[in-house]
Amino acid sequence: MIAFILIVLLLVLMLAAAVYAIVQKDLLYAVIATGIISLVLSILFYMLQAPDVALTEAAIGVALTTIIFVITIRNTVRMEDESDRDKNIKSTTK
Amino acid sequence: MDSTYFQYLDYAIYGSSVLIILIGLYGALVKKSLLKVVIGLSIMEAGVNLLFVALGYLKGGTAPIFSPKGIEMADQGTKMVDPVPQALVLTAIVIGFGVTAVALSLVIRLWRHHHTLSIDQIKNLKW
Amino acid sequence: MKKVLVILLLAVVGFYISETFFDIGFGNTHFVQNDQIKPVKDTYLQQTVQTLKVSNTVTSIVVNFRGFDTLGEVTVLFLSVTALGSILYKRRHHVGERSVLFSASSIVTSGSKLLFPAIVLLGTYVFIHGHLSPGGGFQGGVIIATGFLLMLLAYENYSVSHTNLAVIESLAGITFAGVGLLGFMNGGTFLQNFLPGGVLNDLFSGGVIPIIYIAVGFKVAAELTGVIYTVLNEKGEYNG
Amino acid sequence: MIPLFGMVWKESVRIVPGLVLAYLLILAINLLNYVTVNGPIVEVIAGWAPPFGINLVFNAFSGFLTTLMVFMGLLVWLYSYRFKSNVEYEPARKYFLLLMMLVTGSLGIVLTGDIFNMFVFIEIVGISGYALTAFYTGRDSAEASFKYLMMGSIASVLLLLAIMIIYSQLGTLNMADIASKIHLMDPKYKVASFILFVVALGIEAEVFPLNGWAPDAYSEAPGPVGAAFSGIVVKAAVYALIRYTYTIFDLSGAFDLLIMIGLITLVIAEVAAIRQEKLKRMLAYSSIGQMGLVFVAFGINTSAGVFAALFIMLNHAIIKPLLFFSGSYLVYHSKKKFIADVDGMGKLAPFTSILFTLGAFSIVGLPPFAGFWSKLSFLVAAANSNMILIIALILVVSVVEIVYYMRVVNRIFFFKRSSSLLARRPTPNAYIVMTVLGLAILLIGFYPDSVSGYLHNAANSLFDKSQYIHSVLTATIQ
Repeated sequence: MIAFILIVLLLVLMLAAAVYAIVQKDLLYAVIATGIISLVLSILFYMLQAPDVALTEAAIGVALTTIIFVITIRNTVRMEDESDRDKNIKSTTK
Repeated sequence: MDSTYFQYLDYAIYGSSVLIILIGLYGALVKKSLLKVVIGLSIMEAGVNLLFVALGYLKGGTAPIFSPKGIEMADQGTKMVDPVPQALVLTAIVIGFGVTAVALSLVIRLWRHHHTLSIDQIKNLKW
Repeated sequence: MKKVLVILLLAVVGFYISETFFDIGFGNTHFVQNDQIKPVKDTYLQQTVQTLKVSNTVTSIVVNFRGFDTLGEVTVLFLSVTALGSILYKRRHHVGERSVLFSASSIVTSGSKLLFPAIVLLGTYVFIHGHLSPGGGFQGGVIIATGFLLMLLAYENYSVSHTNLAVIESLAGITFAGVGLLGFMNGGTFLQNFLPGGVLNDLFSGGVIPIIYIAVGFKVAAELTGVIYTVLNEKGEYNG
Repeated sequence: MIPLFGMVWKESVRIVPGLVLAYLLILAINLLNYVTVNGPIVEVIAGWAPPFGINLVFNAFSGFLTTLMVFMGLLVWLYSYRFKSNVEYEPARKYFLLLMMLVTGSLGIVLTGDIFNMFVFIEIVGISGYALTAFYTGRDSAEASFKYLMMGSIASVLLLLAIMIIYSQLGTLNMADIASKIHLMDPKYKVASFILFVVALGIEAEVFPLNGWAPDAYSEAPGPVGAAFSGIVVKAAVYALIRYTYTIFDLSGAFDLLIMIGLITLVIAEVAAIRQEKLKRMLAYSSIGQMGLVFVAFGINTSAGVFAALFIMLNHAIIKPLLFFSGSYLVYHSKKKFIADVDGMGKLAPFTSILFTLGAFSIVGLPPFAGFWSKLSFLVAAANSNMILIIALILVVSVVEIVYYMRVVNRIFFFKRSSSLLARRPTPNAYIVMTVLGLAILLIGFYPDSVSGYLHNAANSLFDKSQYIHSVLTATIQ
């Protein structure tokens, strides 16, 4: 019962994070949301009795993918809507 | 786990992983920013991985690892979850990371040339 | 207009996929019930303990039963490092143009100095015990790569030698392929397990499986560090 | 095929890939002759008999394609050997490595007997393809590559879904094992996974609605890479699709689907080709059209149809690289690579122009050349199956093809030079490669019997489904 509720909560969290990642204009937040998806996914893998996959997803999805996304954003542009140039410049010259 | 709730669980897990795939596909096809496209692709891959692992799950099964006391393996083997999807997903995750890294490097390349990530301003990418 | 079309497409695809998958029972044996169907997983589970003497079935599948996939997968990672280098190649090499994510305080630097050996140790543990407990070459390698990532982020001048990475990576690759070729001994096949299995749940058990997984661990660690290092050293400056 | 993997990790310089490919070519030809006499070779990996381990299958059909691909790989290597000599060491090393991996992955797709293993090889081909497309530092190449990568990622997701459906029903991933049990599967799942396979592999094989990436990738990639795509990668993707249609699935509607896809692709691509202004894009669309023709021929579902399809594939693999190579020299100094830039090249670069013309004549199917025999066998196969409408349509499309190729040839020889562009002399290696391809066209044109034996064997082995299943499932560790 508790496990069931937990799984449903995790799934809801994951869906919310996915929608947020697509809708959010600030790419940095979107990337963090992608990382949250991976984190929830690795917990789900653990609950589905797949510890190996959980470990891989935690290491690759949460740490490495997020960090190379962040580096790319740092190297390029932060806002999805680029007409907002001022904000972009602020974010890159901080 | 209680079995009465269990029948809803398959709808929950399958449904949400299909939804995740669709959300990712939507992001990849509709969004204007190249980085958003890549994010959409990686979300899509996450959904597929969840679907595949959920497929191999067995009710009340244990992880496919034999504990030190597991001598009665024939008995244990029937109760374990299916290890094959797990092995395949392991491969798929690593491959997905490789593709994502290449995609991001292409994004950096395009940024160098155009100084923008908007698909509208990169003429050849419209279709 | 485009959005409407895409949503329509998504609705069709989503309906189709979910319609197919909802009929496949979750948490049950979903295979077609017929005498002719003998799912390969049953054999995998049996043989893992009886012949290979490996506790972790996922490891035995990844390294032995489907070892060729793993070879391909490691090749994919290697290829993506090469692809990164080729795509981001520039004529002039700018040294010291590392993009700095944040200027690290002394707490961060000394903290990561402390954490780095622990992370590497954890990674090593994970891939040496890959055949006994969850984890293995990929996971251990990734964990080690995150250790290097931490150092790269904390210290602006910390650098990894590309040559060393290449050497480690090639050596690990040659070990993998070499052990695979040794399987031809005694009239065997590529990647065949030619060492005796040993005792279940011993550290030294499972024949060649731990050896291959350790090689995979080194290779993955070197490759992922290479990926991070290449991306980190790219400044997205505008040149035409 | 195993030596291939051992060689790849070493820090290979320019010469090593060529030696490996030459060795593989000799090996492949020997094995092909061996197979015609002794039946298929099944190579078991990891010491587990087929349903459990992964296996490689080398029969007359896959062996024929393997030989073709290795041959093309060797020619592409020879062509680009000097081509990259003015480039620095580091990118040159990466270029050859990626090219080798492209060939390796394609060979893997053709030889493997396991559906997930095929997925891994498709990803290998994909990543090296993205990197090779973006090899030039120009901006258009990166765009083309990104487009390709997007399509490729979606394809790989769909492919995983299809593999998932099959595994969830039959509990196995081995092709022969699946083929022997497919009749037990619910038709609903069969159709679902087959459609997913067709869409996913159709993206790689440039089938009509999914080929948005192809013209860009062809025209932006370095010349030899375009040739490698059309000669090697597309062949591998078509092979995979055909293997699924003929061996694994037993759906009767699948062949009609192939004909439909092929016809739509053919018509759309040829109509698009006639409107192109850039030479390489025109060649790319023509390549897509040829693939459509191949699909129609496979869809006829008779031994003669398969024979014709394989013949078209063989000719396409020989002629299209010749057109790409010579075409890229004809427009070498032009900035925009327009077709109009080839005006009067016949006087400046006679050798290249003649070879281009040879390729053009051959691909539209003029009598003394190779293309004639493949088109003839295709028409005969269609006529035997009473597909009159298809014959009429193919003839109309051929006329379209003749129009746009003759337009270019006409410009080469009979137009006055409008621009002051100079012709570029091909390097000696390029001369060798183009001459070899030209001779191959003439050889097949005058002695079609020299290859038809292999083609017949390949076609028969594709139809002999039970032999495939039997030889794989009874394979033992030698």
